[in-house]
This record gives sequence, structure tokens and C-alpha cells, in this order.
Amino acid sequence: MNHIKLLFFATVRERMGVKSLDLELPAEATIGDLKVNLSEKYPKIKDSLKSVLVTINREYAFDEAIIPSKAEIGVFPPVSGG
Amino acid sequence: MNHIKLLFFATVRERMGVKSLDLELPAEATIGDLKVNLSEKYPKIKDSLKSVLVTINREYAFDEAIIPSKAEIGVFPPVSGG
Amino acid sequence: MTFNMQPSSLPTVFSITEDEIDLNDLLARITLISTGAAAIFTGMVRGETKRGEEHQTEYLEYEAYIPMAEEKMKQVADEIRAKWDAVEGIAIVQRIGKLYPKTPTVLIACTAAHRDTGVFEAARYGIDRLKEIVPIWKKEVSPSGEFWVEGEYIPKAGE
Amino acid sequence: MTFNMQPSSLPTVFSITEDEIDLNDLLARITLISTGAAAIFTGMVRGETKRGEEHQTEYLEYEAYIPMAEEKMKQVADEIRAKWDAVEGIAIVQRIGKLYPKTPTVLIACTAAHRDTGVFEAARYGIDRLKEIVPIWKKEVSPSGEFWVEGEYIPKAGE
Repeated sequence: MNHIKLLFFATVRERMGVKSLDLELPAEATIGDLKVNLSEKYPKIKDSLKSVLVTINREYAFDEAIIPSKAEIGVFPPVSGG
Repeated sequence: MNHIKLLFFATVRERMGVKSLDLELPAEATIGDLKVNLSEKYPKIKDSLKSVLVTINREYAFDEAIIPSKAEIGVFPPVSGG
Repeated sequence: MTFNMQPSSLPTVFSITEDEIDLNDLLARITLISTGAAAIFTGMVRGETKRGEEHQTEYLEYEAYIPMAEEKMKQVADEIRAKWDAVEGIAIVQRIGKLYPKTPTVLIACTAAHRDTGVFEAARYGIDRLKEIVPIWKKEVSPSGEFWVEGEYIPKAGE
Repeated sequence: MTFNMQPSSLPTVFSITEDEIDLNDLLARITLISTGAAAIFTGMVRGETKRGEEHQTEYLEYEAYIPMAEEKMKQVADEIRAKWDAVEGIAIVQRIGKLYPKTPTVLIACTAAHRDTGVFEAARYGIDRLKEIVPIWKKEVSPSGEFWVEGEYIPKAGE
């Protein structure tokens, strides 16, 4: 198993009700697998997950990316700073 | 006669050795006439006068412009602020 | 306010902060003996917006994924230098927290020897990129309720 | 520092001054409830210049035909508004006297609702026009002597 840390921001954080979450994932799990896992466990963010950005260790990542061990995963809507 | 006030800046001021000068000019004298007058009285600025900018009452003016009574006339090189 | 500085002879200042943005201080930090021109962009909270749906804003509340945001600010600075090699100093600062109308919220500043070196375009590029890839979000609170402002940009692989 | 303000709902600040240029103060003076973007240009004294004949500068000494310079600054602001009607606030400040390397000497700032309204181009236009028509001159003092910097622009009738 692979232990990861999830960080939520903006609308995703509000819908989750928490800023961060520790999670166990199967080794070799991808971002796509993580989204399915989260959709099942947290139906309240299922819709959000269709349009979120995801980062692995502070770099943007996509569905096919394999999540490395002890990764820091960010999940958030498109950015709106300035 | 027409009483005017001349103001000199930058290189023209340094060559004249004064910041300002009061002058009597014939009525209807033009900027061109003024330059001839100054060239004769102050040979040290004769060369400068070929490339100076001249203003009448704080607006850029050219050789053919007639100098109004009590005008404030500026004489200076092209500007270099910033 | 604390700043992150890249170890280089060319100053790069980047920061996510809750403090006031001090333009005088930031300009001084990116001014070198060789720089004669600075282009600075600042964004301020608008209290009244006319474009799109006309509305009023009571305040904006900003949040950021701070360590990643600072890394992405550094990346924006690197991108600027790759595109405009005349740019010498760069400052990128985003203020977060609850910010009221007329308050400066963001600053991008670039210095160069002369003004015709792309320094204006570099500052413009900097704010455009910040709004695309730096993980910061704002919630708008208005008399009619609150909503999260959502960006439109989807970063590509490697951004 | 004292400023000249045009009587209008849109702030125009223009000044020839011997005081330090305070960017924070000037930005606040041209920020309105409706403005969300500011483009600011500042010029600083370069101590080392590489373009043209490479040289060092000990200090610059500025002088101005003050009342005319302030009128021409107002004219530059009017020209900006005629070209970019989205521009709301404008500040134009030139510091004069003896100014040493790294010191800000001039500032042009424009505010607008949004950044894609021409506000960057307006600030660029402002500094270009200041260097063409506003009666200010600078003498450069360097280890090898002193010389007046001369502009190249000859104003046309009505400028």
C-alpha cells in the first residue's frame, strides 16, 4: 500500500469540510484511480472531481499519472488569483 | 515696444550665465526676430539657438509666431526628462 | 513581510503574504546599479464591477496552496527570464486573507536597463501566468451572497 | 510632496518635486472603487550603462521649467484619456535635483477596471510622451566629467 497526503482548496475544501486527508492507496494507483476512490467515498465532491486540477508533489498531474509513495496530492478548482 | 520675460534652461542657461532676462522687443516681433536679436547681443548662444526649442506662454512656438505683449518666453534644448 | 530570494546575482523576490504590499520596498529590492526602468502591475480589489454582470463587492477572501504557489511564482519568473533576457529583477507577490475594495492584492514588477527591452510585456506576461498556474483562489463576498471566482485555465503537462 | 489635482471625478495627479517618489501613496491616490488594475512605470538612475558608450554615472542633476512641465504633464494625461477611455486614474511625477544611482526619478501610473483595457500601453505612452514634450533636463555627472543629456524630439505646432 501507498500512503499519501491529500490537500483540498477553495470549493473542494468547502465541500469536503476538511483541508487535508491521509489516505492509503494500492501501489501503482493513478490519479484516475484516486478520483474513482474519492468519488465513491465522498459522493459530495463527485461533481467537483470532473473539473478539478490535481497536483503530485506540487506539480500539475493528469489522470494517467502514477502516484508515487508518500506523495502530497493537491485537489482544487482552476486557479483565480490576482 | 513689447516687454517680454525670457527663461533659459539647461545648456542655454549655462551658456547665458543667467536663468532669466527681461527684454524690450518691437511690437509684432516674431520668434525668428527674437533669435536674431539674441544672436547679436549674446554671441555665446548663437550656435545653441540653431537647435533650441522656444515656448510662448508655456506652449511650443516656431519662428514665424508673433510674440504677444508681456509674453513669457522659454528657450531650451530638446527635453530629456524621465 | 518575509520574502524568498533566489540565490543569483539577479534578484527574484516572490511571496504569498498576509501583509500589506509595499511597492517602494519591492521596487528597491529589484533595483540594481544597472537598471533604469521598472514596469509594475498591481491588482486591487474592485468594489464595483461593470463588466459582465454588474455587481458590488464587499470583500474578497483569498487562499493559496502556499508552498506550491511560491514554487510556481519562481517558475513564472524563470519563464519571464527565458522570454526577455533583458529583464534583471523580478518581484511577484500575492496578498491573501480578507481584502477590502481599493486594497492592492497582487504585484508583478520587472526591472531592466531601459524601457524598450520588453519590460512592460514581461510584467503583463507575469500577471497573466500567475492567473493561470499559481494555486491561489478568491471568494467574492457581496451584498447578494458569496461565490468562488473560478479560473478557466487548465494547466498542461509540465506546467 | 504637494500634488496638483484636476477637478474631475477621475483623479489626475501630476507633480514636479524634490521629494522621494512614494509609489504606495501615488497608487492609493489613483485607486477608485471601480479600478482593479494599475500599470506603473518608474525610471531609476542607472549607475552603470552598457548600451551605446559604456559608462558609469555618479549622479544625475535634473532641472525643470516647473509651471510649463506641470501643464504638459496634464496634457499627457489628457492625451492618454483620449486614446484609452478605460483609463480612470493617472499619476505623473518627476523628481528633480541631484539624484544618485538606484533612486526612482519618474513615475507614470494608470488605473482601470481590468488589465486588458490598454492600461499597460497607456503607461508606456505616458513615459514616452513625457520624454518628448515635458520640459525637464538632466545633466549626467560621471568620473570622466559632466554632460547634459539631450533629447531628440522636436515638438510640433500645437504640442
